[in-house]
Amino acid sequence: MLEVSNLGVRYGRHVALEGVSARVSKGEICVILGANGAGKSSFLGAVAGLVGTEAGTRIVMNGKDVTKLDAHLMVEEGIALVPEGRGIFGELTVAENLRLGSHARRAKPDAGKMLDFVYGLFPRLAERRRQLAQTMSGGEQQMVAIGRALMSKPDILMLDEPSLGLSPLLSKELFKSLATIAAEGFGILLVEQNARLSLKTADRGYLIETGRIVGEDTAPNLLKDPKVMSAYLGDAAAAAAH
Amino acid sequence: MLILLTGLLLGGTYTLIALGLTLQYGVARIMNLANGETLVAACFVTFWLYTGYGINPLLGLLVIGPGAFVINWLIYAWLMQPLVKRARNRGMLEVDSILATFGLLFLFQGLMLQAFGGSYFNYEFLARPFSIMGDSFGLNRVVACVAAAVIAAALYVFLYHTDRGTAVRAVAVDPRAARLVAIDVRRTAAFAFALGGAITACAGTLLSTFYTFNTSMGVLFTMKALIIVIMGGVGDIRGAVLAALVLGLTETLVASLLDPGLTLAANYALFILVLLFRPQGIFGKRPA
Amino acid sequence: MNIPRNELLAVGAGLAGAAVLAFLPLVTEGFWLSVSVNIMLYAAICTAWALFSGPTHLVSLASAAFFGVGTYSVAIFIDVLPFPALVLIAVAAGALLAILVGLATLRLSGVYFVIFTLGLAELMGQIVTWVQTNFGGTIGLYIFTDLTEAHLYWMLLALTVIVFMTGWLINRSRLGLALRIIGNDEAVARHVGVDTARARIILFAVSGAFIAVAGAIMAPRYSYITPDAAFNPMTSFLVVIMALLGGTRRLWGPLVGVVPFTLVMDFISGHFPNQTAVIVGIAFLAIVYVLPDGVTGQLESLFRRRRPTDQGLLATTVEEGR
Amino acid sequence: QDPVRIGVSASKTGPLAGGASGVLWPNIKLWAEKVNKAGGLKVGDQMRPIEIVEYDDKSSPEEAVKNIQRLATQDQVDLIIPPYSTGLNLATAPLIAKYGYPQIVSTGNANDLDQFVKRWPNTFWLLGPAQGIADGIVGTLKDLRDAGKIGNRVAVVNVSDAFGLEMIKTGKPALKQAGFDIVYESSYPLGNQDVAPVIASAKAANPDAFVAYSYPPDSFALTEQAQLQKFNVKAFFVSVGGNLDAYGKRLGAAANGVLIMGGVNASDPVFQAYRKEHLEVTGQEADWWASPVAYASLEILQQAVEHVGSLDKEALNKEIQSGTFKTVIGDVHFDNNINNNNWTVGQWSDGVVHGVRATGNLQGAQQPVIKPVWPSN
Amino acid sequence: MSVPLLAIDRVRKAFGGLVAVNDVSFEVAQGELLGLIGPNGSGKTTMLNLISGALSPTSGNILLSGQPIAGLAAHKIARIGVARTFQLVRVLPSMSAVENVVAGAVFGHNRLWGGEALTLARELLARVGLKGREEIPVAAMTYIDQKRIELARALASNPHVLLLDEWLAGLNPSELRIGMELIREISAQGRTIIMVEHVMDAIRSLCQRCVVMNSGAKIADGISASVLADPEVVRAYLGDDDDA
Ligand SMILES: Nc1ncnc2c1ncn2[C@@H]1O[C@H](COP(=O)(O)OP(=O)(O)OP(=O)(O)O)[C@@H](O)[C@H]1O
Ligand SMILES: Nc1ncnc2c1ncn2[C@@H]1O[C@H](COP(=O)(O)OP(=O)(O)OP(=O)(O)O)[C@@H](O)[C@H]1O
Ligand SMILES: CC(C)C[C@H](N)C(=O)O
Ligand SMILES: [Mg+2]
Ligand SMILES: [Mg+2]
Repeated sequence: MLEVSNLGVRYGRHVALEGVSARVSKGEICVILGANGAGKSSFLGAVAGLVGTEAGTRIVMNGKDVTKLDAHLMVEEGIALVPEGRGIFGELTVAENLRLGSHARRAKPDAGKMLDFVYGLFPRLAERRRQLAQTMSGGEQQMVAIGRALMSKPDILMLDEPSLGLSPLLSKELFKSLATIAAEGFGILLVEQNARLSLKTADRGYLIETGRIVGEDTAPNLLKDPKVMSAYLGDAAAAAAH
Repeated sequence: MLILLTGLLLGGTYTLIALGLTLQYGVARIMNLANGETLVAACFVTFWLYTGYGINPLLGLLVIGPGAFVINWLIYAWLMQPLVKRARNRGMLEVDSILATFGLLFLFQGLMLQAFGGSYFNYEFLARPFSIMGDSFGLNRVVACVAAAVIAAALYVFLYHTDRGTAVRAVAVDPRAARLVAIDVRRTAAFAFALGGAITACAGTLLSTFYTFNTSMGVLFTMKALIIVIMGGVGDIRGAVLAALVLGLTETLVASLLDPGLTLAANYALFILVLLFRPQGIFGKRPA
Repeated sequence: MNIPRNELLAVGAGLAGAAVLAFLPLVTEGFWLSVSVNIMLYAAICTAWALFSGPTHLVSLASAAFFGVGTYSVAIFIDVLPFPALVLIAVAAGALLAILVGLATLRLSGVYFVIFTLGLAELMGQIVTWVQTNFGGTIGLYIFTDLTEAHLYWMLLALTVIVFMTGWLINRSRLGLALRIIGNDEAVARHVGVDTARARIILFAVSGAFIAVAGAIMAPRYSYITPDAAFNPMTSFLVVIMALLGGTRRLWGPLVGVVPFTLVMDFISGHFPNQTAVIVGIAFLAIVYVLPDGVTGQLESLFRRRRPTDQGLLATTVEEGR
Repeated sequence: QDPVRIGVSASKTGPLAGGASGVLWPNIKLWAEKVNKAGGLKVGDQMRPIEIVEYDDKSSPEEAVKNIQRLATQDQVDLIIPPYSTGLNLATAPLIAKYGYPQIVSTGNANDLDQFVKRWPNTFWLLGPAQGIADGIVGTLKDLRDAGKIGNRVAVVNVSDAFGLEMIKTGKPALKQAGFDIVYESSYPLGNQDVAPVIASAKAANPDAFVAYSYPPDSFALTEQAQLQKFNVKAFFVSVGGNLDAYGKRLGAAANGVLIMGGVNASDPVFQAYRKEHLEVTGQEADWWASPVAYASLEILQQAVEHVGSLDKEALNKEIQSGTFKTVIGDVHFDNNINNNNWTVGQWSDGVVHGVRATGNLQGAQQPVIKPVWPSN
Repeated sequence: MSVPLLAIDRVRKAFGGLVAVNDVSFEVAQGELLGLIGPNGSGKTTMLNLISGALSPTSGNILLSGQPIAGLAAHKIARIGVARTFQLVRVLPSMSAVENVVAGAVFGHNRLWGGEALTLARELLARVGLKGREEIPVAAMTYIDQKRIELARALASNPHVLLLDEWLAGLNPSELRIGMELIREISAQGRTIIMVEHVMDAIRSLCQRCVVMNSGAKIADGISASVLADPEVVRAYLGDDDDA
């Protein structure tokens, strides 16, 4: 559904991504793993149209070339992003944030249904409809951000570290719901530090290192891969528990 | 009662002066120092239409409003957009827009000076007594006040109860995030700026029915508008209206009961009180 | 004291420059001296303004109020006290006004301060008027002195030098660091232990006092002081515009805004007296678009040399500038 | 032919621009055109064209001072026409004096002019001291009262800027001294056009006469409010603004009987011709007080040059001090640099202002009448 | 037990009708590393805001070494010796790394100046792993590096109590290991720390003791292992299955 080839991003003289190719299909959960500064967020930003890309980049969505489209048009094409740092509208209420999620034309017809779905996923948001988003707790804000992205009824949902700041319980539930969402036919592209949890949920994964893709495999394979184990799973619990 | 109504009428006038800037500064983030010049320009155009072609100022609104909308759209697209694009943060945009609209201020003033000279202008329109509860008021002021109420209400409904309006507010809050929910930020900001300009121009038309104006008077209106906009909480229609009404009422109260020479001091006292008790503006939201 | 060599050089160069400028009245008089007085006036005010507004990012529109307070300090007491004493009164009055305004508004943040200062000049004007109407004799006050343009010029030059020195010292002090932190993130500033309100008020008072002195020095040029001339709100706007044009990140930023601005404005009003406003408007827009970072930014990128960031800030032991 | 260069620095922008563009600039234009059409300014036995060098002082003293410097030292003009308004005239006086030019002030006045003139003997004050103008209305009211036409109760307001305050400063004591009862008194800020409360309070005090030391925007606003609130007094006086032709046009029949500051001898053919010419050349109507005075200041300058026969500033100053000049406002002679023959009150009547009171020996004053009630519309 | 370094005594904070912190009491001993955990929106950040002076409590007392600090201005509390990091990093974007840290050294509890402050800042930057990057403007640094800066800035003031709000969030496992090691070191040097965290690995391995909040109230307080096994904590916070 989403196909990216030869994507390049540079900030001034600094090359953040080079020759990156990846794809996500319908109903699939795909995770991108990489150390900090590897370029994961830049990748999502570039696909979402927020970050300018280099010549040669090609982004195809549902068979249509969308390489040079502006961010707001990308949403219409079915690509939604939950950015790093959430990017919610702090001075608007929770309900308004969600309503804005369905601002895209493609989302309007099913806005009501999606709203119920989101409130079902995060009951806390339903309780706090009228609260200003910026006064919500860190985790609650994350729910607003994810909920808002879902509201645009995307074909591909991209999430940049969605479990950041969520309680263990909620993280688990989030990943469960991601699986549900994918099962409904959405494609999901995920950047996540919690490699273990995400690989358990995902179908496939990419490894990214200093701006280039260095590996790609199915999630179960990656979970077994010793290199991945040491670099991204780290087995922190084992290492840290004396 | 007389004082109350007079104050309300004045508040209505102030509402008119401030609403446009609320949109331009609150939403499009352009602190438009040329706001008052837009207003005065509309006064002149109204004058010219009325005295030259006999076009009733109220009908004139139908020309001036849309005309100002288009002109302000172009101003935004040509002059402000490049600044928005190159601004790395809101502070930079604020500085740039202050500088650029300061240039605009001179430009507009200069053009008006060429066209109309520096003298005072006014004309007579609806300068009839209109009696409310036994006291008589200028019909022109009453009309302006009603128009202010209508415009403010319409604007409120638009901003808070339509999707398009919510999008406008979203852009005000976070232009970057707005792009992520399929909002065309450029168009929306241009729209807000243009709408603000149109409202300011309509304000000018209405004000010209009872104010004497000249080319140099824009700054006075800009200052008044800025005070109201900020007192009400930047970008907040309800706040701006309330601030305008409160200002109108206190000024009238003080002028009637104390001394017209103290209106400004009263304004300030009020301003400080508001700040002490609601540091975020009357309706402004507390920062996180 | 251990001051980096390049800063010492800059200070030396600045003082030498000022010394050279001091000879100007001997070379020219009349028009160019008048222009120079205006430039020097705005150089002093804009730099003083930027002392406060630069690091705090709070746009103060109170310059006219301070200026007027200084002017009136002179106008009221000119017949009873010698001029230097009047300057001291101006210092006190300016600082006092700044502290009062600061106490009322600087604890709060942002735009409210801007707007408060916006009307301050008008408020002061009205209060002066009101007091004079109700209690005083005349509204206009005559000021007769024997000070010539050259005297005004020298005093303003000295004032500018003092403002610069003060700015330099503040930058190297705790106060300067505190202000930079506040300018970056006020919440962080509070949480690392900066008394944000106090730091701002002190700085605002310093800045206000300087501007008041400028007003005091200019008073003799008016001959006849009225509130609307002394508290002319345009002064505030011009100050902001010139300073922003130059850029406020460097101490010398406002200066490089003032000089070209004044000269260009002057050229335009001299050559196109009837189209001044239109041409100034266009010229101004052009400048904004051609010089995106202000004149300073432009100069900096012209002469960009890699050097470690702002070491001067800390390499000193000026104690407790608070 | 080598032109005579004449410098002007006055307001084209800023708060004073409204006044200057109505009164000063058009007359400079009119005068220059007229002189040049007649072959130029007679300097000795030469007829030299005149060339106007003009600058905008932006209503600011700094700018005004700089402009004067520029005129004197860069442009080296032969003569200077001083700025508009009391404040700027006083601020530029020391400088104009330094270069020796005569400064014939047509749009400014102040109290304590004697002291000022002693210091700068090259300044000439066509409007006389503020006192004369401020007290004019008091005399008119006194006459009306003594004739039994109005009562003793007066409401007086003023705009609180230099002008209004200078006026009230002598006007109020004069009213008191004349035995009037000041039943309402207040001042309002410059630029304030929302004067409904002022009129309402004045009305509540039930006066016989209303006196406003006002400026154009508020003169209009006060009148409109008085009309709206049916504030009917037997004498209604406004100051600067009431003299504008636009005032009469705007109010139509309602203007009848309104008293204004200043005035003219409307039946004087010289004035009538001047008015006609003013409209033809500048496309704008002369007002009923200050325009002819401004024009007169230029005529005086012209005649002084002709009398002296050169552009020698010293000689010109002497000549203006002692000579007598024929102008559109009649023969002018300065007493101690101050002109003491001034119209101080005029009254509207069918679209025309007639002077009803003057200082000194001006001829042609008409009897003031009491104001009819505002026509209802 | 001797006088606790920090004592929270029936502290309450209400936002309008919403009680974000509901009469919570607990104590922290000198040198302790306390974990403060709980579901999203349970009031943890609010608790830290109350201690650091960003908010003042609706009621209740907070004592630092017996001295009441509740309701004091944030800068005063900072000087008395409380330093913090923010849940969403807040650096001073236009300043370099070292200047960011110097800010803490100059104005906090430490109040150093000049060379001393600079030396300390460089030392701390090295300690959080930013050696050699002292002069880089922090705006150009990644999220994690900015978190390091924040930690160094907090440490620079030499606080009695260090408050960390999800400082470990967003780190990948290898970074997490480094981060945890860093906190352990700091704690081992005797610094008293309260850390809010959702990363259970970190809580388990670093904190002896935990306080658990839910809907503003304290629901558990004690040895980490037993608190984390508490069925209510599991139900409200951890979720049933084993893996975290
Ligand atoms: N706006 C920017 N300007 C300059 N450099 C940038 C910018 N944004 C990112 N970079 C640089 O590009 C590289 C990739 O950044 P990116 O944010 O994509 O990494 P990431 O993989 O998402 O890291 P993290 O795990 O820290 O979120 C980094 O070296 C970063 O410093
Ligand atoms: N200024 C405020 N106005 C209204 N409600 C607020 C405000 N600040 C916080 N809250 C509410 O108080 C509750 C506690 O918030 P807090 O930020 O302390 O949670 P938290 O425990 O830190 O959660 P998280 O783990 O998600 O960061 C939340 O429900 C939040 O929405
Ligand atoms: C009498 C008026 C013409 C005076 C002038 N307007 C001034 O400012 O003083
Ligand atoms: Mg990232
Ligand atoms: Mg939190």
